[in-house]
Amino acid sequence: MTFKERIAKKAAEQLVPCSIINLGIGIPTLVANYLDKDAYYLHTENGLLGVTSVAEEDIDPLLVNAGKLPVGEAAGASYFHSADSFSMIRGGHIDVAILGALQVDSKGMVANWAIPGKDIIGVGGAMDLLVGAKKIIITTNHVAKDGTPKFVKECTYPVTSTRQADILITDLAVFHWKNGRYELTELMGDTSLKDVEENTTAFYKVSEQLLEKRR
Amino acid sequence: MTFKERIAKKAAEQLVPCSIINLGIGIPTLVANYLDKDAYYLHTENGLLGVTSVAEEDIDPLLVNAGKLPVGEAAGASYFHSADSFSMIRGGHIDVAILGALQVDSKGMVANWAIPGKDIIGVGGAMDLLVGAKKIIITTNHVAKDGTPKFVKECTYPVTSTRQADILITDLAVFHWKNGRYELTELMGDTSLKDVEENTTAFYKVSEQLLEKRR
Amino acid sequence: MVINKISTAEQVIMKVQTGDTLMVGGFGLVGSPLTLIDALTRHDAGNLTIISNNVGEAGKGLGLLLRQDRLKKAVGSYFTSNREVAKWYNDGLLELELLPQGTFSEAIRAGGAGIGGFYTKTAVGTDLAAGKETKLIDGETYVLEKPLKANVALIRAWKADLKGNLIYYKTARNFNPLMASAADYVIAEVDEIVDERDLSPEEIVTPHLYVDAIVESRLILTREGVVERDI
Amino acid sequence: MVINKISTAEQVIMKVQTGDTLMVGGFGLVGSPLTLIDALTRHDAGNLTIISNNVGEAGKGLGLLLRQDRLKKAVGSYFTSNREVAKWYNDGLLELELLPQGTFSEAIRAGGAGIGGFYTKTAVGTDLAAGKETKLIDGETYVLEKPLKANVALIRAWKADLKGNLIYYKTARNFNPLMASAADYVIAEVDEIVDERDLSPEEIVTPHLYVDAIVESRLILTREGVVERDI
Repeated sequence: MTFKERIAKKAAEQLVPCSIINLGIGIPTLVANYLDKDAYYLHTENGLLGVTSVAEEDIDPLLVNAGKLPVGEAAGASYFHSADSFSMIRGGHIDVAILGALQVDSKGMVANWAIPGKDIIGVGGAMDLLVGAKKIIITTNHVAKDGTPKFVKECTYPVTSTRQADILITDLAVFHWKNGRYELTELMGDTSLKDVEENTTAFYKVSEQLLEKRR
Repeated sequence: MTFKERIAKKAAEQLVPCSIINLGIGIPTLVANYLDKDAYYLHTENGLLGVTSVAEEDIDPLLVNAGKLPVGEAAGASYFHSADSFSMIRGGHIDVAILGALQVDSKGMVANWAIPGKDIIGVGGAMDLLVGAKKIIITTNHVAKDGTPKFVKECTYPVTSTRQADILITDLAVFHWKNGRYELTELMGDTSLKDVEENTTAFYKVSEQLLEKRR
Repeated sequence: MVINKISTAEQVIMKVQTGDTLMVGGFGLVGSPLTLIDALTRHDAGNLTIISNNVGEAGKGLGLLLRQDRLKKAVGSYFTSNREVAKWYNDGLLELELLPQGTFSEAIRAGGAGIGGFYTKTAVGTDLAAGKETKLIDGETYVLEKPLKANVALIRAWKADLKGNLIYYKTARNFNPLMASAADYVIAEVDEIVDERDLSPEEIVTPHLYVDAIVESRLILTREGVVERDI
Repeated sequence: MVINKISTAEQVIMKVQTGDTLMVGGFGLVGSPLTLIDALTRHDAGNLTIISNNVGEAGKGLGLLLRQDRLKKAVGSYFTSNREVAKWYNDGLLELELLPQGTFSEAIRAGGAGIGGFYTKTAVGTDLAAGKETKLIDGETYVLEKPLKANVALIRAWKADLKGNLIYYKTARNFNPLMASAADYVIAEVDEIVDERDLSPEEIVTPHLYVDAIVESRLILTREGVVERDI
């Protein structure tokens, strides 16, 4: 299992059966592989509730997800136009959105649409999802490709919303937003608390349960 | 032909083929009888484009117009929910609305939803239609049941909108809104200009063409 | 794991609590959830605010709840269709909030779509805009209207699958799909419960994520009026 | 008298004038009116403002018009899908207006529905709300967004009847039904023109009153990319 798959699997474990879920591009897309297809309903903002995987030979070029990748149509699926689709999102009818991020900070802010100094020419549904979904799970590498922390004290990249992400899952650890701060609740694989500490500039608390377990 | 039928027929003459038309309750409903069914598209705000008449034996209790009267479904008809229906109205997609009125005044204002002193408990789609339809035709008796003028100097009943009615058709005459005032363009049946004058307190101009004809 | 949202009217109507705001579908009795309303007449929740185009007709549909003195307030566009509403209103026993029908529809949609408010030209300069905020946009005056939301929506559809996907029948669609989106708990009564393969994904009007419970209709509107059918 | 809105791409594209604002459907190339865009590349209207989620892809769909330097401005949510857009923008040859995708969709709907503006929480506190009016509604901050409208809409549907009733195919629906409502003149390209009795009144997504002209698709998106088909 790659680290991306481990993150995706961990994200899948956070989900309650019968939930309506929107998966972002990248690691979030992998989450579908760890879900019981009949027990979860996947929404894609370009206009489909009931996304499922598709066999190579059944690919339909006019049936894609928000990442413009070919997908299949689950039993009981429905299509709708973009305003209806975003009404579902903005109106609070999506239970969970699982998204990637460039940065997440101590205050729970997420930056995942623009990099300073680069052209800001795309946002897609990121802002609507972050504002509208009932629960936000962020899945990401703990550090950027150049080794700098992505879980930071305060976002230096433009934020996507003023709403906190509920859960942050990285290749090193799982954090839950609780009482106004993130709590580290679980370490991934053989990661140590020290590993997390050295790769994080954000403020977070280690959960009592986890400390208890480690004693 | 009753006077109501004459008014309805006159209203039908104002319509351009292929128009999208919304008919109010009362005299407006009769207008449908004078239209080529294949050349006009009737919209009803409760959610149908393609209203047609229905034979007694084909009545479906779940297929009604805005007056809650049974109607039929024309070829090429479509159903939609109320928000979509009023998007058509408010968004300017209805070519003509033909409505009744309690009063119309010199400034083109229409009062057709409430009577002072009586309970104001219903408005329906009247305000939306008056604001949104591209053209408004008012069909009404020239005077109220008690003989008092309905085409008045200034509405004493609450107005329905601040938008002028384009055409006013009564059992006595036809008036067109032009350059900020109503112009009497046609007399109904053997009505005289004097008949109109005596039953009207509104200001209006008699059209040059009509005066010419009468000379 | 297969989801199944089917319930009975008697059981699911218990979701309605005293003091709740309810949305109730239908244009008059057309598309009105008659079975659910009937169950509500035998449930004890009172002091209800009803968001519905009409309060049924005299002694029919929501008109039954009015006679039971269960309504605190009604929000709609055409109460004239029940001649008893004016009496309750004048006696100070019922509050009314009258909205133009298009504004009423749009406000329900806004409630479901997470829209905080919208500007419409409808009602500008009339008594129904009195006291409401206005704004000049591109040279035209608009009035600000607020979204409508509810605790429970009682709606009526034609067919449902077990997940809660819905389609509607002719002009019985009206406010039902809008209300399905704007309440915390949505109960749909339907004529028929079908296999999900019988509903085409392109023609579903209300996707299942909006629907919490499904009840089979016992009371239906026919040419002979409201009748009970065997289910 | 029977109405017939069928036309050819070459003929009907003449409706587009220099300086016009155009809405163009599609999510990337999915549901994009490729035949009409192709006709537009051979028509001389320039200085266009394009309201479309993307500017196609590099050298494909609307990307062709970009290369022809026919675009003054683009309004959309995700220009990233055409890597050439950034270059034109940085060279000062193309103006961009970026909106969150939900706000973009809703603004087009508002344009078609006669809504003067709406309040959304999306983008509040972000760079995309900079300079926009905000309002505190029931304790939450919302940003005011304006409707989008166009002179001409180029959309893509699956089937049409002669009157212009439209249905769509899978995720090729996207922005098309919204744009059909928000332009002065609406041209729909379709795969198939059918008898009106073949479209169920319950499943029509775009009623004919929104559509001014119908063109049969010559360029279609297949697994092998955009291909020309015989019509």
